[in-house]
Amino acid sequence: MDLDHVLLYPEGKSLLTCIQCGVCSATCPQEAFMEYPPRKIVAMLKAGLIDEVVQSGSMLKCVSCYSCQAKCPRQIRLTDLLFPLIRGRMFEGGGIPAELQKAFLDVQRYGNPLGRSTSERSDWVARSKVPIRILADRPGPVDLLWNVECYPSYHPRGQAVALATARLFHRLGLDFAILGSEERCIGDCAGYFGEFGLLDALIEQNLTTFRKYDFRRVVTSGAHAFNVFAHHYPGYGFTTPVEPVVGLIGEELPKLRPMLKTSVPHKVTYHDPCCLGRCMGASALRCYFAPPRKLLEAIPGLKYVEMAHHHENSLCCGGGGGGMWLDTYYRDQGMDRLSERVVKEAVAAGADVLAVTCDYEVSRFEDAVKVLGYDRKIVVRDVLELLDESAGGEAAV
Amino acid sequence: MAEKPKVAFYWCASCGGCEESVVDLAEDILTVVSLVDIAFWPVAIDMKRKDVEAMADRSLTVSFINGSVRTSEQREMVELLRRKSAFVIAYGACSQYGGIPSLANLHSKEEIFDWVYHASPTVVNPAGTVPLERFDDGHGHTLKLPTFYETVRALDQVIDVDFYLPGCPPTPKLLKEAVLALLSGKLPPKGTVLAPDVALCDECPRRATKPEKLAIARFYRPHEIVPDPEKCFLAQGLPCMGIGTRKGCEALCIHGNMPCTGCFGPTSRTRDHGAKILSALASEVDATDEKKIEEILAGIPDPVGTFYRYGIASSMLRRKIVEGNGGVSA
Amino acid sequence: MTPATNGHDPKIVSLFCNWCTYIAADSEGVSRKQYPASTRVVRLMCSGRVDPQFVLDAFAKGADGVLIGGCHPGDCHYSEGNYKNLRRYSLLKRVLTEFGIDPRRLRLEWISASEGEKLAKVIREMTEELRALGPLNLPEKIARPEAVAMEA
Amino acid sequence: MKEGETPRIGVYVCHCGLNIAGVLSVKSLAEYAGRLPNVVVSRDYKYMCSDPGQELIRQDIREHGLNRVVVAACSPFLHEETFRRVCASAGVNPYFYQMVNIREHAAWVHSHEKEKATRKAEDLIRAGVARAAKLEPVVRQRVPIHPAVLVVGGGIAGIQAALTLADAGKKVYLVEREPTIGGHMAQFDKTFPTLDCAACILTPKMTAVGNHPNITLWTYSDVVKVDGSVGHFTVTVRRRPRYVHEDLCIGCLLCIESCIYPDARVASEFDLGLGKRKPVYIPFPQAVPMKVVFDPETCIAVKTGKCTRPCVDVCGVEGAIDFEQKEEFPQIEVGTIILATGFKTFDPHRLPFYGYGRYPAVYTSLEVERLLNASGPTGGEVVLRNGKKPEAVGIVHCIGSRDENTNRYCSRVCCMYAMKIAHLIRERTGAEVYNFYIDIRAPGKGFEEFYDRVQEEGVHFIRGKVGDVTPETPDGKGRVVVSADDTLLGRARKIPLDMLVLAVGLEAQADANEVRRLFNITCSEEGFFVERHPKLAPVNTFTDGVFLAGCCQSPKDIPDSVAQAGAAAAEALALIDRGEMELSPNFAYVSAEECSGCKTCVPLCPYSAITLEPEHGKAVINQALCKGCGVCVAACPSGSIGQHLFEDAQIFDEIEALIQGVAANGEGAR
Repeated sequence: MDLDHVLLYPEGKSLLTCIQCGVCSATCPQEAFMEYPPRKIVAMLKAGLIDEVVQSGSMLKCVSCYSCQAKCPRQIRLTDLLFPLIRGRMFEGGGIPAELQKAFLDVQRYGNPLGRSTSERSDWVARSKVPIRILADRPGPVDLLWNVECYPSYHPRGQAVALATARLFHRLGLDFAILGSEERCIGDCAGYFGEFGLLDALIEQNLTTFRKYDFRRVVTSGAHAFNVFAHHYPGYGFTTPVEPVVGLIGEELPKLRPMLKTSVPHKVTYHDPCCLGRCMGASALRCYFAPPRKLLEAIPGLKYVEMAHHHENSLCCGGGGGGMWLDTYYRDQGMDRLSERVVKEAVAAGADVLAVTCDYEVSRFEDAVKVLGYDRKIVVRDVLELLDESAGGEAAV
Repeated sequence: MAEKPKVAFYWCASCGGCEESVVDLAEDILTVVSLVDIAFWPVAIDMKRKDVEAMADRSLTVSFINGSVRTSEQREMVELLRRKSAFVIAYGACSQYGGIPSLANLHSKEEIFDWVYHASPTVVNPAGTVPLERFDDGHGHTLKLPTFYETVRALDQVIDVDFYLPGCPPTPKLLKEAVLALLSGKLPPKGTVLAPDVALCDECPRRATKPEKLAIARFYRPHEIVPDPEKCFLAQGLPCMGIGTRKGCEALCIHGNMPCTGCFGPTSRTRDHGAKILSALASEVDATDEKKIEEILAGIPDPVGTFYRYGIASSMLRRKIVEGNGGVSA
Repeated sequence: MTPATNGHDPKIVSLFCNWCTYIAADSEGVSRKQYPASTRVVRLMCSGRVDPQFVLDAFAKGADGVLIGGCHPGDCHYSEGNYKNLRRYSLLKRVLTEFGIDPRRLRLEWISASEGEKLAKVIREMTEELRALGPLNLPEKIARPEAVAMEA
Repeated sequence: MKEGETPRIGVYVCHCGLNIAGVLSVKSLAEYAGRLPNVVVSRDYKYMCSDPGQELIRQDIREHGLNRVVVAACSPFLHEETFRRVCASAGVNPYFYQMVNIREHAAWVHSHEKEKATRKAEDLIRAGVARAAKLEPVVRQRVPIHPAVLVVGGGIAGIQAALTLADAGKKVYLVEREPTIGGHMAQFDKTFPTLDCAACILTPKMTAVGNHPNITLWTYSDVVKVDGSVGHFTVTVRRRPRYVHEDLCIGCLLCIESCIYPDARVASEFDLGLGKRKPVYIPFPQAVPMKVVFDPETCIAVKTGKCTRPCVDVCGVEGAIDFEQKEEFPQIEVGTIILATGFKTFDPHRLPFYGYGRYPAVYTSLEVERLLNASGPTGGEVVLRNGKKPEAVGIVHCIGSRDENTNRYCSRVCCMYAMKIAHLIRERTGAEVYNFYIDIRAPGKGFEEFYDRVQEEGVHFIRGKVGDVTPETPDGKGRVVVSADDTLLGRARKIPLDMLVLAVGLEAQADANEVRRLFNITCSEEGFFVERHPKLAPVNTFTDGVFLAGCCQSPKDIPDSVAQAGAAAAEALALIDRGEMELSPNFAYVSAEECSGCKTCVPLCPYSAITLEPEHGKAVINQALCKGCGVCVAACPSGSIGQHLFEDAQIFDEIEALIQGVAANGEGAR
């Protein structure tokens, strides 16, 4: 589908049914910074003023948080369809900031937006005390293919989460393996920004890799990859069940609970990632609001508190839809960073730990904590790290 | 003592099961033999075509003909028997409806020959030998084989038939009743099927276990589940033709824990056995969404083989129709 | 179009439900819209009354196509008759295909009483399609089984 | 015609002025028809439906002994009945008539291809003649109508219908699920747009129901079984035990006062949990019947038997309180049924981002109705859950309406009641009130004027639906801040509110589908009962003798509910006063000796008209319930079900004649 022909498709036609109720703009966390907030964009699309929208750059400020789409009473597919189409048009006009362009180029060249070599992708495995099977080295059937993703593979904080995850899998006796240097970006950044050509190429490449191996299900470290798996991969014929780690571990809670012996005496709040919650729709069945909270509450000594924005109303970390690589642009535009708003809310709620479960978030929020000077007030931990700690951490495996 | 009525049995395209069913009369065969003369029965008595040709027209009281008509020889023989017999009874499903052999009507003669003499995995035929209707050995001998027709036909599509005995094969009970009825002269109207005109459910021991409000969420094939031996097959998702197939078989397959496959054919109110059962089963599929409907119906992978197992020759369409090439010149 | 099919006027037996498609056909008449004279309507109370035997019979007796018209899903005058039809239709198409009849010769359309134009469009389309497919001539093919070659 | 008699068919081709004759060659059609099998007479005539045209047929019937008539003219929807009457008047069974539609289906739609149109008309006539030859005589059955009426649901619609019928001297059974009648209207304070006090206008009607000699009122009861059909329904009602004999209780309420629990501590259903009641209670002071109910869940005398039962001691009527009371299942006979089962309000838990159930500042509109009601939990004072008076109140319209995620439809009453609530809150608290709306829908009598009035009173109207609700403090206990896009201003609004009212939409009752099955009617996708025709038969259903009133059919306000109740009562009266009704001749029947009892047909019937007779397990079709769709006929695998007017043989012959063309009647190629 492309923007010129959007009205030829039923999904596109739905924008004709817009009643301009404004729920989309009202819920948009970036509304204040957009020349044209979502409601106006739909009105302009209907009026044929698309070029003005493209030129305004409003769409660069959309972080694909799904708030508008999830609440839209007409179920207009703003986040996953219309906005990416508009942004796709921006590639033609050259309105894409350089840092984002570099990220896409890196994904294209190296299969990750950090611009790191593919051969380094599984370097972190050497630091694991528990065995991690790499399929290229040891092929053969496996139950669980763990899609580690880019940040947990390359970023130092991400790697710490990946190691904790591996320990949890090991403790639970799961039969798992990773693709190692064969793994590539699953396509989330490209898909939500509207770089459909790149997304397409990544999916084809990944499916070719998947076809080489025999696995029953997939588990993803991150929320974004999970979302792409859920929404884009089935269209390419990939129907293997996929779960995010937090969902999978959530199911294993009865088995895990007796292992959670070490007290973690903190006040913890949890940030709901957009891609595990409202992206599945306003009344969707497949939301992951409950599992991470249940996991946290199972940790002895931990006191759970809620932020003002939570569940389907959570604030976005600001990393989606290319936002991860637009921080400089946002700063130049004089915009607040959403990650800082979240950290402020977490502190206001009295938490000293901000728990997350999205691969972008550990680094994003830690950055925000530093910028705000909250280093002594709050730390950012992945839910899996907290669980691992309660289970004894590295020392206990 | 008056001469005993003469009876003939003949075998066309069929498996031979119908012939066996005559023997299945067991001791009753003695009763039959005491009442009639078996004048022609190639499978049991050494008689030739010329012996039949020598008989006076209509001198046979009745010919029981089983099997469908596939070759010119069969056609000639049934036409001959028709001339020589006062009554002709189509005996068994093949004769009555075309039977299992008429499944071949879904393929052309060429396809069948190709499969049987070349393509089938068990064939060893390096010389590529195929039967020829006519063969000259070069020494003045000419050998002839019957013509293999394009399609299989039911008996009444070749000759006039007086009565029908359904089944694959008919039960000895039905055969005995038919012979006794003929001998007693108490004959039903011509064209009657000599079995009750009510569907099998009526005598099915499992009828009570069929729920009143059945909605089929999934079809199974018999090898996919072990059927509950007490419960209605349809309630278990197994397509059972008993709902639209004549009773009279005493539910033999059901007693063997297999669903009815329809060998007794439709009731007299039905013009197309398969279409009617298809209509009934499809109506009860538990879905209103087109995709879901197709998903459930995919559980019947071979609808023609399921609904028309015995009846293609006498179905409304009768055989695979070869359409043009869509209007495009070849 | 090949000479063999040129000028062929297909005959379509239309089995229409009394409450939707039959009324659509009436209203198309009232508004004097023109469509090909290929179709012949049989009025039934509901598309759920369509017995697959009717469809087979129509082909066996010489129809080139059969069009079933019923109310839209959810709108059936008798609650769910159209769904029952849909279920049979789905299976019947597969049977027809196996019997070598092009499935495009059977068509099921949901046409409400107000959709006269849709009806005319469907008839036009189907007539064109059947014209391209050429005559089915089933009675002849059934009557002369030996004469008609069965090439795949 | 007697059985076995050969058909003698007369065919009449109508010119319809130039409508038909201008396109088709009517003369040649008549000649053509004359050559068809069994045709004795064939004619063409200018206007067959005119008196002389009709007389022509009658004359031919007399002179030529016709026993079948075929008229080739217009659509059967126009004149089928006309010509059936002609046949009947000439002594031929009216169902020996066959209509052939050559106007709408040939002349009008193929006027550009006259030759082809005439050929098509020939085919249609030939098919009509073939079908006519197979027609069978049909006799229409009549059934008497039992004069009693069942009204299900004791809201304003049910009350109105019951009173209208009872005042007309008819026996009415009114069955209500709750312990009192009154429905939702009894929960309201004022009614829009006139601001009449709901109780003032409703209570007299409730009392009238309670006292009416022609009304048997069964509250705390529900219908569990309906047998029979129009004219003679047998209905089984379940009467739940209220542990008080209604005929003995005088409604003095001393038992409530004396209850062993000194304080009311059970959440009151009628007050939506905002108020409390005791285990023995009446839902509200004006309840009808004024009889107490012992709640089996909380009354320890019922639950465990271990109570000193001060209520029994204080009761002045021996045996009025009876903890041994059991469920009863009385059966009643009625001829017609009016369903007035009402609605439920949308549960905003389904849209969690509005914070209902999460933040105490968030209320549903129905809860606010109770707060506003003088006999409600706060005595009509608008106070928050924290005891404070609100200073800023927001009302969000369209909660659970006009939303693909919940309900697609507009609930019709919310704009108006939201404005009413805005007015009342402003009047009683002086608070700033904000209405967040998408479109104001005020199309009723006096509605727009009310909109003006509320605007003048200073109520704020913000055109934009609230998209986000967040608590001002993380504990969520205080104010909430709502975000809306003020679409007229083109600016985002963030407004802190002490009270957020969700104007919830109207939904079908949760058990609408079960009720639908019980009464053999249909539900729309949303669960509202479907009327026979949205414009011309708005209170009828497809099941004869079952009528609809009020919100069970679709969301509507009080005046519309009352009007529809009156219409439903009039329909029921019309049937009763006619005394009997004629059943359609189009119905299916099972041939008992041919049926195998395979049960295929039973689940297919949308009207549950097919049952199995107990002795041989064969299917039987209740003629009065059957609507003649023919689904079972098409599905009967052994061909043992027939359908009058649409027999298999008739249809097969029609199809054959349609396509077999001239070859079939031996005329050679044309």
